[in-house]
Amino acid sequence: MTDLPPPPQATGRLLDAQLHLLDRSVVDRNDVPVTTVDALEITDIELDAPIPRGAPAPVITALLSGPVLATRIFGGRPPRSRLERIRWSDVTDIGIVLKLSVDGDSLAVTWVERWMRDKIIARIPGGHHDPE
Amino acid sequence: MKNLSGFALGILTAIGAFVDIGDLVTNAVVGSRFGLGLTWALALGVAGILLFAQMSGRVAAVSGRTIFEIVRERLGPRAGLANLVGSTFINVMSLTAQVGGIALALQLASSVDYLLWVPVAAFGLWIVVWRTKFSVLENVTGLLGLTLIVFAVAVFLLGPDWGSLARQAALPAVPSGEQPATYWYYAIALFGASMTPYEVFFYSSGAIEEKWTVKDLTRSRINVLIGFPLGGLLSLSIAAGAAIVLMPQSIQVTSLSQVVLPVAAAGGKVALAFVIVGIIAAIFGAALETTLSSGYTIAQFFGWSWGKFRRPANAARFHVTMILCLIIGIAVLLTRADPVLITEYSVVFAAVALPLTYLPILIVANDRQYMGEHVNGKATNALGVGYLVIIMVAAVAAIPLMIITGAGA
Amino acid sequence: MILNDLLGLDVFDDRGERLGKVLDARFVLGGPGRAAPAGAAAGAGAGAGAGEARLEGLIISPHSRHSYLGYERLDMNSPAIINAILGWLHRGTFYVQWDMVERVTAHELHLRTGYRRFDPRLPPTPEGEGRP
Amino acid sequence: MWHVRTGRTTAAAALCVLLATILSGCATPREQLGASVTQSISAVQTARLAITLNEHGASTFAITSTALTDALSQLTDAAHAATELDLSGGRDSSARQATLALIRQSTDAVNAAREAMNERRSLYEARTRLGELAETLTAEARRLGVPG
Repeated sequence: MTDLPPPPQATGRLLDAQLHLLDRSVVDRNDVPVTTVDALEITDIELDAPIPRGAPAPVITALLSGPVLATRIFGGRPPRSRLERIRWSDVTDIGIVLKLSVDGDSLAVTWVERWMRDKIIARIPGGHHDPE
Repeated sequence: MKNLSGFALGILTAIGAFVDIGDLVTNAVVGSRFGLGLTWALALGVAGILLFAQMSGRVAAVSGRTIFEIVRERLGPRAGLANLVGSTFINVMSLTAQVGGIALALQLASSVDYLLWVPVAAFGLWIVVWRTKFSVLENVTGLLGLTLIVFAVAVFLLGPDWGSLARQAALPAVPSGEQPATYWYYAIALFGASMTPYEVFFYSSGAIEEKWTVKDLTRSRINVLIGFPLGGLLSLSIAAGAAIVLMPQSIQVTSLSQVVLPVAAAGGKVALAFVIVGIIAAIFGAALETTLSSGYTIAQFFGWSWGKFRRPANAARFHVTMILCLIIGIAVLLTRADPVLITEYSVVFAAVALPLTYLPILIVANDRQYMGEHVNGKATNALGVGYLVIIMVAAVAAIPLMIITGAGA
Repeated sequence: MILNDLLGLDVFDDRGERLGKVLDARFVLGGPGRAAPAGAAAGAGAGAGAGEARLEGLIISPHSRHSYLGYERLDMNSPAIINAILGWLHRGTFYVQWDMVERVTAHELHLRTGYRRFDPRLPPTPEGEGRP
Repeated sequence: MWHVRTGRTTAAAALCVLLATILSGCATPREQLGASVTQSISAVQTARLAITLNEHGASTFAITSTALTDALSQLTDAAHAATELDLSGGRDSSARQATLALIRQSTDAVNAAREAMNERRSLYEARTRLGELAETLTAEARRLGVPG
């Protein structure tokens, strides 16, 4: 593979989906972990139809999390309505982790965390105190 | 001065934290059956945990990322999940073994049946995990665990034939009456007992809990470089005591009560009091580490909020996971499954699962995006690859040997 | 669509010969690229956070469907033995630009006539980029 | 790294199963009886050591009684293993009778030691009895061909 020519220089920073995005941790604006990138949503490509030369390339629209992870492990595809999205425009920084510009609690993907906090942890004495 | 006492504290904690139920049982079993003929396996394990803990601590301090985030990120969801399932299985098994160990030690102190102590021990663990600060739980159990030094004192009091002990250690041989396969099986068990994955999960996540930065690296390096080998010496003295007192009488260790008999023979009731306090504290510390590790691994894999530095309400799924793991542990123990047997299996399975977490750390410790200038040097990599080979061989050989030897029977 | 629908597809050239599977998707972040497709810009507010991530090309591997474990970057080459093993597993891997994709179906991806193979490895990460 | 494993894992697993069958097939009933005897020796010697230490005031009641309980459960396991053995020859089954009888006597001796301790009687007699049994068991082990 080493004898292949390098590709034409791109105009911005390169991100390989598997390497830089998928399965990375996502933290909110206070550095609290929110989820991991379980999958990525891109703009649709029309299947079975020729792609015209010069057509705009797909772009990433959202980070997905939740049940979609199971389909990456076991195959199949999740129903569209069950996808839990974080909008790509909420991502501010892509490094070792992906950083968001919003609060984790405001995102739909954290509903399980909030449910467990309210229904279980909050009912055990001491759950809201700092450790001593 | 404060710095110096900080150092001392760290080292002492590392010694106390090194020994858990797996080390206690495995070293005593090996000592009573093979004398000091497997000292090399212990040494190999201690050097291995040094290397592994050091690398994962460095990765955590420099990049702020812990083992299971890295496992998931590098191996992807499928291999990562297999890894998570395996590691969680071993974590819960170790946790079960430790809770059983605390209960057995409390039985030694009280002669009340250990089964009655199991829920008490588990509840105590949960309260500490729920309410106590990370540094407190680490230091208290580590320091109390230091009383295990009485194992080393006992060896001197027994006045053994040092020449014979040194010969056993330096010229390993399979004793008559033991099969070579059994010898190798216990070599892997001893290696696995020293290189338990949960210790590394804990060390790696602990670096985040205590908010380590690159500056703290030297200190952590000294802590483990001095503390773990001293912990290894403690382990060795457990084996030596068993080799001196139990082996000549054809006693093969199968229970915790036998582990402490050499100490009683050497130092009487006073020594026994120390050893029981030490065992309870050391295993309690290890049980806390395994409980937290089960929470750490699962939360980090799925990207949940975790950590003792947060209030439980701010790491809800993390705390729920730990409660569930404790409940599973209690349930297993209440079936009257022998905690010593669970321990013996857990150290061997630990050796089986080791490559799964070791390889990603070795890779990421070379990744400049994570590590910047702190990537592994040539020497560390040579050592790292050498250990990768050893770890893979041990992992591949463990299960066949377990079947052939009937789990070392 | 979900990016995973692209990853793992069987890749064929214009004469219908199988070349391998899609191993990874390379995106280019921000930068003055072509105008964003109208649908995506409205739906995702492209350019707001980290900037638009546009699909630049695909990495195709004839042998292994499995991850490169990070060794696809030119500055990641130690320990040498692991680098060598992964290099061997991924021998023959190449990169094609998205422009060269002619048609995508549910299981296959076809390249245009005259597609070019490029070196798949990523150039070294610029110092400090993506570091905490 | 990961995809090469499936094929080889299967091969390795098959090899293990093969090896295991061969090797576990090698353990003759006599060897397995020998294992029960070795286990009993360990239990009897543990009980003897525990009450010796107790006599010398070197051990506590709790530890001695736990050690005796553990010794009893070892003997139970040994007896169980010996009973479960699938024996064919008449010579083997008389060996089993002998082994089981010794294990029974050992169990009685450990129980006697425990009673003596609970009633704070002298442990001398129990200790002597356990010593004799350890010797008899060792001789039996040698007869069954246990090395060592």
